[in-house]
Amino acid sequence: MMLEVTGLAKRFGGIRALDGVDFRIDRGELVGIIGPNGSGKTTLFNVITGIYRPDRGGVAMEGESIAGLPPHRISRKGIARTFQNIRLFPNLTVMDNVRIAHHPYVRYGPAAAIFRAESFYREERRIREQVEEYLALFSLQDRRKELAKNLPYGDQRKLEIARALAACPKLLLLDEPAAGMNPSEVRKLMEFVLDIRARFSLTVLLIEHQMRLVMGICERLVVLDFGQVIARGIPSEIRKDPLVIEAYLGRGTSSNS
Amino acid sequence: MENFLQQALNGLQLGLVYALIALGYTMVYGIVRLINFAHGDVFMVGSFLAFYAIERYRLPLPAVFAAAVIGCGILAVVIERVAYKPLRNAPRIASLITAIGVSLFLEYFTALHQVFGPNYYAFPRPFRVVSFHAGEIAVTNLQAIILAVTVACYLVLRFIVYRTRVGRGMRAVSYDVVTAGLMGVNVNAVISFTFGLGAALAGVGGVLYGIAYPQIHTFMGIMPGLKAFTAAVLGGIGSIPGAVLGALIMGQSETLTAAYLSSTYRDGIAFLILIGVLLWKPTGILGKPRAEKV
Amino acid sequence: MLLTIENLVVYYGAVQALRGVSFAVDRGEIVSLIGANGAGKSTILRAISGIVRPSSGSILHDGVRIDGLPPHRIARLGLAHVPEGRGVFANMSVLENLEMGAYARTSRQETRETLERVFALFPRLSERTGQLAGTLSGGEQQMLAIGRAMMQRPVILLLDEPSMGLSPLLVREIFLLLAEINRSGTTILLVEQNAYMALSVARRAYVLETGEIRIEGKAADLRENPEVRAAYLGDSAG
Amino acid sequence: AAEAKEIRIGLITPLSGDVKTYGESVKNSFLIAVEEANAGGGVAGMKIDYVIQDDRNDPTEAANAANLLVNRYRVKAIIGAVTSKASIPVSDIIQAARIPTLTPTGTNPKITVADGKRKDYMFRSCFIDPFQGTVMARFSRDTLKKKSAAVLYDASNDYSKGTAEVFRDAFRKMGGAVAAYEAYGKDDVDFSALLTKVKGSGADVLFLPDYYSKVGLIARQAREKGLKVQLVGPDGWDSPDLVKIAGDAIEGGYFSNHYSPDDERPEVAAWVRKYKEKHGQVPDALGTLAYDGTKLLFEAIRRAGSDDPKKIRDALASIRDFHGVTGKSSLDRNGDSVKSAAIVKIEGGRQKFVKTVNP
Amino acid sequence: MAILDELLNPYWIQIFQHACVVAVSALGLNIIFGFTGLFSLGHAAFYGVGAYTAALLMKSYAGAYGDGSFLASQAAFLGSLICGGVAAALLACLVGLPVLRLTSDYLGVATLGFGVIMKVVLDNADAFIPQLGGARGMTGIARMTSIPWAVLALSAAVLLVRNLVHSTYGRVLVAIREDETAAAAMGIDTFRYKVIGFTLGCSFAGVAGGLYAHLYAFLHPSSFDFFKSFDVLMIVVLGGLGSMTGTLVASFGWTFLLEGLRVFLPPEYIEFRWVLIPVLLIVTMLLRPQGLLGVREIPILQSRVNR
Ligand SMILES: Nc1ncnc2c1ncn2[C@@H]1O[C@H](COP(=O)(O)OP(=O)(O)OP(=O)(O)O)[C@@H](O)[C@H]1O
Ligand SMILES: Nc1ncnc2c1ncn2[C@@H]1O[C@H](COP(=O)(O)OP(=O)(O)OP(=O)(O)O)[C@@H](O)[C@H]1O
Ligand SMILES: [Mg+2]
Ligand SMILES: [Mg+2]
Repeated sequence: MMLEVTGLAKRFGGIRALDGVDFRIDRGELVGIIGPNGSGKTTLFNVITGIYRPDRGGVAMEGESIAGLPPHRISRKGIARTFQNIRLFPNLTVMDNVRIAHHPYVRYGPAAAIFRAESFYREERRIREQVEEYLALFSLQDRRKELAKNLPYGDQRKLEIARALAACPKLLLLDEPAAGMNPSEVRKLMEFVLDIRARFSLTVLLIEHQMRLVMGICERLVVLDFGQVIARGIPSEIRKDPLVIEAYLGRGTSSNS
Repeated sequence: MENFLQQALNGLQLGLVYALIALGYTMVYGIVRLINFAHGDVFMVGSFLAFYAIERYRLPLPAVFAAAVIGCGILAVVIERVAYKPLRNAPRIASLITAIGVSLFLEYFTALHQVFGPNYYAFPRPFRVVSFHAGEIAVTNLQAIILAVTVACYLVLRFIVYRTRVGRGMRAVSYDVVTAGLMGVNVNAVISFTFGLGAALAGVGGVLYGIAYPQIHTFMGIMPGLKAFTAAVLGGIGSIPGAVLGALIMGQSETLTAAYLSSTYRDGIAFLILIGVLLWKPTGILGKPRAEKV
Repeated sequence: MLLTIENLVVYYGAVQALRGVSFAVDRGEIVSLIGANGAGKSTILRAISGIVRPSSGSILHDGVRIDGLPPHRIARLGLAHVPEGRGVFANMSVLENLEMGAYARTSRQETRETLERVFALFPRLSERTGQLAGTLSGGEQQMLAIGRAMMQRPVILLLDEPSMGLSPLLVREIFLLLAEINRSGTTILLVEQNAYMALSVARRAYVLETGEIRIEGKAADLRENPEVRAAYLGDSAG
Repeated sequence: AAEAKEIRIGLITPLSGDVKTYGESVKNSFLIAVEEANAGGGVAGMKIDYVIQDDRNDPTEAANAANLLVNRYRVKAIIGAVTSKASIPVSDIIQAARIPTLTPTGTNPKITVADGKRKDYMFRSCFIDPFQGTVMARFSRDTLKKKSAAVLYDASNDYSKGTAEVFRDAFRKMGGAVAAYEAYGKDDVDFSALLTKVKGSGADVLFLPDYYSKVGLIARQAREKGLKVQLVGPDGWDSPDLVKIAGDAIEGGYFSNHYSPDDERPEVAAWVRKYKEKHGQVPDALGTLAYDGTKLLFEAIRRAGSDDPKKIRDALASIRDFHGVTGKSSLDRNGDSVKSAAIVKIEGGRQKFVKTVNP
Repeated sequence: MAILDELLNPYWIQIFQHACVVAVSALGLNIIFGFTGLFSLGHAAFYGVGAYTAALLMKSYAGAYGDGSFLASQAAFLGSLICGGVAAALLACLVGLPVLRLTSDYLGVATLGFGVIMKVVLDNADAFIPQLGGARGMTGIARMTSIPWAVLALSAAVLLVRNLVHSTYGRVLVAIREDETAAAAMGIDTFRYKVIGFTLGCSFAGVAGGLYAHLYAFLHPSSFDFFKSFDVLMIVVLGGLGSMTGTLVASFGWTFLLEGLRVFLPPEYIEFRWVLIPVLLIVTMLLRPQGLLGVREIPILQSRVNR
């Protein structure tokens, strides 16, 4: 068991953004979360990663409760994420954006940095090599010195994923990674997600509205509506679920979107 | 008890004058997110304009107010055009620095003999101050006038911001300048108007302040400016009732500290209250946190 | 031609985003602009609505040059722009946002009617009139932005990726809605990543690549164009 | 003819900032003294050349100004600075450089003696804080027969604070009671809280050791609060603007001064006339002190008969019974002036000489 | 020759030392504001705490060591400087723990408030420790600061900032400035590092204060009021936020400009000095809103591991 969410609830004023959500993900799975706009998907990520405290309910990572911990502690339990509206460090270089995520694993102290001890150089070299690897994965090596804010949108999305990977997660949360991409770019992204999952033996939880991607690569889906799980199962079943069609997919040909 | 009431009344007078300055701070900040450090100095100019209107031209009181209001309004609009507008797309700190620059400039420039001069001038009283006694407590006609004028300014301001089209434009600009333009809001005009309106209130404050504490000089705006700004933050910067509330608290805290502790601690206590309030409500008493969805 | 763009060149600092773009939109049309990330689609819309100033070229609305006018003047001519990222007023309520759309309008009667129409199209908005727009979900915000643009009763509606982040159901609804808005007389210039949808709703389309128009033609033709299919429709066969 | 010899002296005074107005009267008076000297053929055969520096009433700037005068302009003597907080750093620098310096107005004892050490190149031509406090305490107690005193002072201004402390202690020692002793801040303008306190304390005399601008405000507010106590104060009150700010609220108040403009002595009349001619107003206390101080320095140069700083210093130290506009003064062991004070009453909006008090 | 004469004048040497001191303090604020993005308007208060602490220690205990030998007194001076830095750091930590929960302008106002409170404390300090002098100022401070000390302190400060910034710790501070939420999601304890950044920057101010005290040998509370905080802020922004080179250039430029105007402005215009300064400030800001140097660095201050 990688992640288990039980009875999770979160309100904002009168709005029940999450209203008793339960689900579990096993190691190595690739699970999609879908649901109408405003159904609580992003809120779910925010609660899992500690940005919001849940009002009720539990979140357990590998059997250990993490609900209510601050974000950095949760991150160190092996959960990394991307954001629906990209949140890079805009005035830092591509390289530094990725290096920062590696900070918790750096093995030299401030004194070593100030006095430039041997361990500093050794570690910096190691980090650098590692970061180069991540960048190569996303074909971002040539942009390593550019400021993140100057990258085209698609590259920013990739950089955000690279940064998340550099935090050495076991569980990766992707919030609408394909937003703003055209269909051919979405295709590439799909292959890419499958690739990194295998390469880093990740468990992936992703939110997405583009059915092509969701139906194409997710092994299981959880469907939210009004903060509640209205369906879960394999994509081919979900596609036919009348509740899901009613609330989310609509009655059209679904291949187009 | 009477003593306390008398002190509270003293505090009210001070607080009301702060409120007029604080309103200007809060509006400008609310709209362009700029701590307009020159606001206190615009207030000073208001006092001086009133001083000349009375001393040199012997204008009647309404004309004195008009002179200060119009003069300050124009000055603020000019300042905005010259020192802030070109930096609207620059990092926010850049305009904060020019604001400090403008503030220093106004202080030192007006202290030149060719301008207002460096002296401490006696502000002539346009009317006699008489006090009425209710038991042990003395209330002056000046206090009554300050109360009336401040309340009137507050109501007018609320009306403009919440009930008029330009008010709606102001609020839209405050949230998103670019989109406001797309809605047909003339952004430059609205920002100028805001600066002008804020400065007009400072002008009114300048006149009342001169009458209440009849000694003026070109550095007089610094402390009231700082206190009023603090008051605006205390009440929740960007909030109109908040500015008034903050100013009233500020007036009371200063007066009561002076009365029951020591006047040397009045600034200290005022800022302790500020920090305390911010720790309790990080955006001030009536301030709304900016919604940010992650 | 209702809107004519000629030789438009736009720089962001040293970056040239548009390298001489020309195209036109006729009254009553829906025209789509498609293209990869960073091609300059949003920049075209921004130039039209006056948010960025072109360094050369001209933009004509009804035969009158509007490049160089400030955004509010252009808005008052009847061009409504739904920007990328929606641009809702985060700290204003839903209702206030909608009212802002009618900022430049004077007839109260008309405003009330439009409001009702918006609420009919987006029932979710009518349920949330008091909520601060910044706390709406992404899709809700998109509805609000379109609704707000409708409140402007525009002659030309400029839309920047209206389907971004919306559920499949809503995407379809929005495209149906655009068709309807168009039928009632509003000309639409649509920037879209969802090329399927964009090409199915539009009459004509332009394909933009690194600041230049590469391909143009009837939407139906572009849909069959192998180059377009490969690059923008993700057609693995092409 | 041989090139006329020159002696260069410096002036440090605040010409910008919130006490610019004091700095300017000092500068004006200094220039009058220099002009007079040069018109009379210079001092000891030397023309006076001068360099004026602004200190903005800021200790760091004052120190820089002193450094500049000493090291770059190589002045032989300095007048300044005006306020105590600017004069103390100046005193340290000129002491190290051995350039005789005279502050015309800095009242803090530490300017000439700090931590038990006399800075033997530093002099002053005004009272020190303790003197006036004692004078006014004795006057209130013995002449006005007051029993209970209240004191309001500016805690961030050492002149005000020092005088207040001395007054309080002296008044007590003379058997009076101090019913209220309250501080305010430099930028305060609203004294109603303090005055309400004073009113409740039952004091019959209120000592206000501060400059006229503050005193005027306080007096006015006291009147509006219906406070009926005798107001007394030190030389900071001396300015034609006091009556303008305070109106009739200050009527009947007494203060100690170095001189009174309507003093009958001819020096006084001549000085007031001269200043009025040049600057269109009656000189204030600081200006007059600066005039006297500058003349005192010139007297020392004359006695030294040379531009040698050491000789000028020695001459300064030996001056006794110097006759200036502000009266007769001598410099004591510590380089401080020992001089008599005048007590002045404000009557009909004018200053009226009451009597002279000797130290 | 004449130029050399001019430059070696003790006056300019004093100004040079002052500029070094200002630069150390400004580098501290650059850590706080430029790198970590914490808007602090109370820097001068920490400068003051360092100044008074160092001066008091030196004055109280230097007798025991100082009269001995040159070396002993220099060692005592070093010790008092360090204590000044530590005192400022301790106070910064104490203040930072509650106050750093605030964000952006609210943090600025709270630190401004702290500055005002500190000024009140210094004004009344003689009530607790008479040697501090309160509003009358503190005298009798030895002139210990010299060119070697000033240059040494500045070099140490530059080296420290440079090495720190180009390490994982520096990157963390910058990440917090750029996006605190994202940084937290990357496993960074943002609050802890904010306190650390703030404390470190304030300790620079403390050391600089100690140097100032022993350069000018007189301390007055008005030298540490909120205007002085603005001065440092102006320097840091003028130089370019997050640029060490910029901070150095602006510190020296500002100090020498202020003093240079004394010499080069014609005497009849002395009172225009402070009219001209704000005008220059505004014009510079309008022409270079990102600061004189933006984020550029001279080569030795750039990261070597980055290349
Ligand atoms: N900080 C907040 N304050 C108030 N309401 C909020 C806040 N965050 C989210 N909400 C509300 O909670 C509900 C769920 O929002 P959430 O962002 O989780 O939706 P979502 O499923 O991610 O939608 P989308 O697919 O459009 O991104 C929405 O109605 C939203 O308005
Ligand atoms: N504010 C800006 N400053 C600098 N460069 C910019 C700015 N905005 C856009 N650009 C650059 O201009 C080019 C065109 O950008 P534009 O936003 O118009 O592209 P787009 O076609 O809308 O892309 P997308 O599909 O990602 O929205 C891109 O290379 C982009 O990096
Ligand atoms: Mg979402
Ligand atoms: Mg775009």
